[in-house]
Amino acid sequence: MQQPSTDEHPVVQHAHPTAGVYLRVATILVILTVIEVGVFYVPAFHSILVPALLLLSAVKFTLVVMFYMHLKMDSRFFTFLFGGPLLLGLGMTMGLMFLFGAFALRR
Amino acid sequence: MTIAAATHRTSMGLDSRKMAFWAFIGSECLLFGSLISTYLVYKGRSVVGPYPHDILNIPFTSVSTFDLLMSSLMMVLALAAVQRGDLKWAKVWLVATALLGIFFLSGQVYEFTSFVREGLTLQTNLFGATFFVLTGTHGAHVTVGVVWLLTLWVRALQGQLTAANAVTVEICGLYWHFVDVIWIVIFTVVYLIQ
Amino acid sequence: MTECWDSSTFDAVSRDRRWLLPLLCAAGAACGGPFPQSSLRPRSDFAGAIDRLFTDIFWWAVLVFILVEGLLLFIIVRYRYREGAPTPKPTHGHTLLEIAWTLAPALILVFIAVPTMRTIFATQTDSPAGALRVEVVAHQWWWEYRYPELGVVTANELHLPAGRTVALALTSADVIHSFWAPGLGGKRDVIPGRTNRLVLRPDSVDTLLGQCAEFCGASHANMRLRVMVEAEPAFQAWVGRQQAGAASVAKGSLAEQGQQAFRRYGCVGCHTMGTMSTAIIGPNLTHLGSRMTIAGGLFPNDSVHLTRWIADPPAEKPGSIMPNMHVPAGDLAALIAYLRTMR
Amino acid sequence: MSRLKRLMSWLTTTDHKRIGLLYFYTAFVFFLVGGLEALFIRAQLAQPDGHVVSAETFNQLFTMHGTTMVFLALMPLTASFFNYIVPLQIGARDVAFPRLNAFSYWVFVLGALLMNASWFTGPLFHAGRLNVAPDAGWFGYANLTSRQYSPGPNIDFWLLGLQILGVSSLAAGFNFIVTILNLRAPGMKMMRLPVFSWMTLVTSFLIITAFPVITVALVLLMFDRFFGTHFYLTSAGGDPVLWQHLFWIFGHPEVYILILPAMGIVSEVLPTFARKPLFGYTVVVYSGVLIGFMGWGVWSHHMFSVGLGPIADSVFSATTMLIAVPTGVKIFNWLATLWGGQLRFTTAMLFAIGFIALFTIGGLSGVTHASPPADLQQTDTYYVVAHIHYVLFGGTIFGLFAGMYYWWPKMTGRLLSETLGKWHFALVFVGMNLAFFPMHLIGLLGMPRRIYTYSPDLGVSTLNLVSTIGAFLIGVGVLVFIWNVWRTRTRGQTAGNDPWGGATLEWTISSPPPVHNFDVIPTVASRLPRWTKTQLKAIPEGAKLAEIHVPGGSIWPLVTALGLPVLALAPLSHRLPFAFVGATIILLGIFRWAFEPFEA
Ligand code: HEA
Ligand code: HEA
Ligand code: HEC
Ligand code: CUA
Ligand SMILES: [Cu+2]
Repeated sequence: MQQPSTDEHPVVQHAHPTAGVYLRVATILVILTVIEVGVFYVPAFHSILVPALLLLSAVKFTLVVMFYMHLKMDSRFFTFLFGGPLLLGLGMTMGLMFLFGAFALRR
Repeated sequence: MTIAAATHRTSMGLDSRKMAFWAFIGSECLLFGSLISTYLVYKGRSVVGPYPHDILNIPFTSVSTFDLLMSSLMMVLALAAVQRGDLKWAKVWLVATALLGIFFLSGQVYEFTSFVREGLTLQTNLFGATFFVLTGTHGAHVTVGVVWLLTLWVRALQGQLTAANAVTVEICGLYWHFVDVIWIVIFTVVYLIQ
Repeated sequence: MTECWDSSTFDAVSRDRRWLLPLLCAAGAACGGPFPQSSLRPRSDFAGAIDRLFTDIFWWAVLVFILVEGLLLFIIVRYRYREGAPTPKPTHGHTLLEIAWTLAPALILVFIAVPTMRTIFATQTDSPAGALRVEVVAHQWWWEYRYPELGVVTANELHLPAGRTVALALTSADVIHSFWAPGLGGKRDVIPGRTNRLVLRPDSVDTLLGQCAEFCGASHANMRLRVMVEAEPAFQAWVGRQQAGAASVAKGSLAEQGQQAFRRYGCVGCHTMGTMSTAIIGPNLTHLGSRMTIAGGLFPNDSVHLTRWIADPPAEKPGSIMPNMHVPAGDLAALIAYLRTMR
Repeated sequence: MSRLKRLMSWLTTTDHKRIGLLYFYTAFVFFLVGGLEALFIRAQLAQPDGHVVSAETFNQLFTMHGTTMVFLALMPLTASFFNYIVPLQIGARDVAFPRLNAFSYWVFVLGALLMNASWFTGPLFHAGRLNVAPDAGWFGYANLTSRQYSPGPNIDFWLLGLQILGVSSLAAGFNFIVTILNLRAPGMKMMRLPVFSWMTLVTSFLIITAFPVITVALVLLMFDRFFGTHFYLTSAGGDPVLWQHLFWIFGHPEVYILILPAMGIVSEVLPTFARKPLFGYTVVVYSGVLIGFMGWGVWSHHMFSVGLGPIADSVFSATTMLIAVPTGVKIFNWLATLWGGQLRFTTAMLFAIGFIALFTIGGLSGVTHASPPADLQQTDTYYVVAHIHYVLFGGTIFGLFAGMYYWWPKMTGRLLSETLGKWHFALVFVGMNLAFFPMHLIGLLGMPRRIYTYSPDLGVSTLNLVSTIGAFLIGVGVLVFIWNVWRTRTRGQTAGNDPWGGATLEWTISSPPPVHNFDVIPTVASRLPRWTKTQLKAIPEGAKLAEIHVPGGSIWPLVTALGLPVLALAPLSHRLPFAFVGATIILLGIFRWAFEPFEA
């Protein structure tokens, strides 16, 4: 956690990106989605389907969170408030999948 | 560059409502995390069909996904407009966001009913149960978002949305984008990775 | 105090557990008897491994306990408020101390963790070839034991040969239960849809008590079990008796009337009985007479208790799946006579 | 004020202090209810083959005892201190969202009442008996909770009640996170925050992350019971063990939700009565944070007998044992705080010291649980029951009693009697050890938990009798406390601002504090503002005090909260209209709330 500051502070609004940035992000998101669906349909990709899709959706996820939800410009503390539980949730999912034998590590 | 808003002073210089809302979103991460975990843990354990590859309609859902992405774009544009004090465009973007949300929901209603017609219900198998509860919870969130957006839109029509209370729109936006982000995950995990 | 302890009591608490005796006495619990369900009386390799591990951990815990509570008592006495004493020096911390009391417990935990891991892997092995296989099926609220290689099916009383490794395969017919005979070792949950395993070797001839340890509904408290660990010949003899067909009933006897009643009242709908019926809702009654107890080890297997049981099972055992069949007294007597001949 | 007006002022209050008191009294009543249930349990078990209650009633008693103590007594009791004390400690006028705070309280009361209604509503369900309370244990393992094996309304009450209570806890969690982070007085850096407030913060984080998981677990159960799904049923490939994982992913953080606030209280009380600052403040705070974080990675230690395989057993065993390290660090820092002090044995201090002594025992039995092979003999026996009561009663309840004696004068303006207090302590301390220590032996000698009857053959009859006597002794001790509280209303010594010479901000203001808490928000220059020379900045002479806004009350939190139990009536009674009525109430409440002019 970032060390929160000492004194009272006026509430500040961090500047938000311009409409141009928003549009560019939207374009990238759409392209990525098209790629995702494309990867799904092209048989050549089937061996790397899962990692590729996970990577693509992680990128989309990050883009929306960083730009549309302004985490990139907003207080780092919000990143902690969101990222902390997100990581806990991710850990929980991995743990459960392991326990239910999804990674076939279990004897 | 920062714009000082003339509201309350707080210890961290952050708006309390916004902070609470980020904490709420953090909490929601675990709600959806648990639902997605359940889906994944039960994947491939259904003893009778229909199975995901029998029934999921990728082209259709891709359109829904595109629709939600566009609604997120409308949402940020709405926020930008409110922050500029541009009430006219704020109204347009807000109602556009809500309409795209409604469109998504209609898509989901159509999807659910066609699945039921093809023999996939909550009770059919584990796939049905996990699928409907996960996407249904997401749909419920979208519904709440639509109501919220329409409320803001009415406020805008009444001329009550100003740059000073833009944070109310911003928080609604956070919610809306979060719901979108969850859909990004669901689209990948449920629809594309079968 | 001392007269409470006869030698069997003393024996019941295992050798390296003698230190518990004064504790038990002090707690006023002395006269309780020989603790037939004690987890401190290992009777198998599995239970022995657990016992040794627990003893180790116990002494580490005693050490920490004495340290902390001793320190606390010392401080309470030494630093109690005294009239006119100066205000204490404010101390805010001490880095070296902090490191010390982080590392010391961590070290103790290593001494606990290493034997723990060893025991985990040693006690969760695959069953060796030649092990006696027994399938344990838990029901609300009784135990079914099947010996697939021997063709034996019995209930509530598990017979095992001493000195031979057994592999228990545990499943449930309804809700989650937990198989626990402390003398044999730790418990293992019995879960519908899963097959759990316990591999162990009983090491002495004894009768051990146990019971279901996972809450499983109204009569969870009444889901008891018994393990008869017998010498190999005795075990073989028991197997021989179980493998024999159902006893025949003499023509015109009360038992024969009972046999007809058994069919008439629909008992055959739930119970296996020789070749007469193969239903599996309730315990196999073919050799009921050879068992010491009935109804999940709850009652001794005698005419009195059998009569009460069949007259009104739910009254004897809350929630019992076996309903009250409203058998009139005459038929009841016949049924008992019949069941008593089924040895 | 007319009586009606006075009632309305309580129903609409948004003052954190009044809400704190409401929480306290309500939760204490539920503590008595839970205690009474425990006494019935003990009466039944006083001798083998007991006949005080029936098997069915016994199963309801221990289920409701555990559920009540955890969710309706201990959590809301800690919440009462969060409410009353935290804003005072951090120098705030109220919590960040006063109406949300009122909402949390009302949701809690209504959820609690709904769940306890099950004791009397059997006839409404044609159950053939009066009591249809939940009866599958406080962690309600599937598939015993399925419609097939629990056809009655018992489990419905449990799952709907818990679902509602979750809403209350979550709302409070968000509120206190923001309050503590954002409403601190000037100069109150995070590392100057009193430890109790720190632990409140950590607890709140645990709440907002752990509760969603049980929410989902309960939703799935709800679908299984009401809509015929098979999440926890083997018949369609589902697995009842999934419930266990989801429950304990929540359940283990939950036990730290219960202990961390008590640890915070102890960290306030010990320094005050030792006349020494807390030893190793930073370390104590960070180990609290670490305990909260590590609590997320240990859940399967409740499932060692499930048969998860040696790898999972080993991993969860190791993570569990690790938690003993930061916990030990706390214990040793408390001891070092006392070392070299001038210990004044007030009742609050006695309970805090009792906490150290008893919690250590509970922690050590926890470590014996953490070793999977050893735990196979202990799990689901009275040995576990001993563990949980040493940590929950010896730990949390002792910490809470310490807090009550410590802050009672602040909350009511009057000091509780020290003489009665010492009686209370002595009775509870002796009773608690008599009641719970023998349980270690009872368990090791082979008595499982959750059994309504046991055979005299087990040889644990005498030990059980001793335990029962101890339980009733605790009861006498609690009665002494009640008497103490009662007589203090009128006969208690008045407290003044600061009866103990405490170091933190709450002792700078009058007892009980004025509605707005602080005439001037203090500027803090030290971790122990009242003990250091560079104290609070004095109020400049003749400074013009800024106008203080005191928010008015609001009825809408109560109205919104009311919608939830009404909504729950729909599945409970299988009557859909309740759902519409409930939803309408909630929507109405939210909209009125959102558009109500309100000054926070
Ligand atoms: C206040 C609540 C609370 C707390 C704080 C704890 C703390 C701990 N608990 Fe406990 N626990 C419960 C409440 C709590 N527990 C409940 C309610 C259940 C039962 C639920 C049910 O089944 O109904 C349970 C059950 C439970 C189990 C499952 C038992 C079973 O069902 O078989 C286990 C297993 O590992 C466990 C372990 C621990 C450990 C290792 C700690 C540790 O955090 C303890 C750490 C503390 C110390 C160790 C003492 C101080 C340390 C020192 C002085 C340093 C030196 C020490 C050493 C080197 C050892 N607990
Ligand atoms: C959370 C805290 C907590 C607290 C404080 C307690 C307090 C007590 N608990 Fe319990 N207990 C649990 C949590 C707690 N418990 C849990 C989680 C379980 C597991 C449940 C399960 O298995 O599902 C459990 C289980 C449990 C069992 C095991 C039941 C079983 O497995 O069958 C027993 C048995 O003795 C017991 C006893 C007691 C006793 C004697 C007290 C005493 O300390 C109580 C003291 C309080 C009083 C005595 C109140 C005083 C009241 C009066 C004097 C009367 C008041 C009058 C009116 C109301 C008008 N508890
Ligand atoms: C609906 C099924 C059902 C019917 C019909 C039924 N039983 Fe049972 N019976 C059971 C079950 C289940 C048990 C195990 C109960 C328990 O221990 O909880 C049982 C147990 C018993 C036992 C004790 C066996 C043991 O080893 O513990 C006897 C004896 C018995 N039944 C006899 C009868 C007779 C005689 C009849 C007919 C008059 C009968 N049963 C009819 C289901 C049934
Ligand atoms: Cu079977 Cu408890
Ligand atoms: Cu735990």
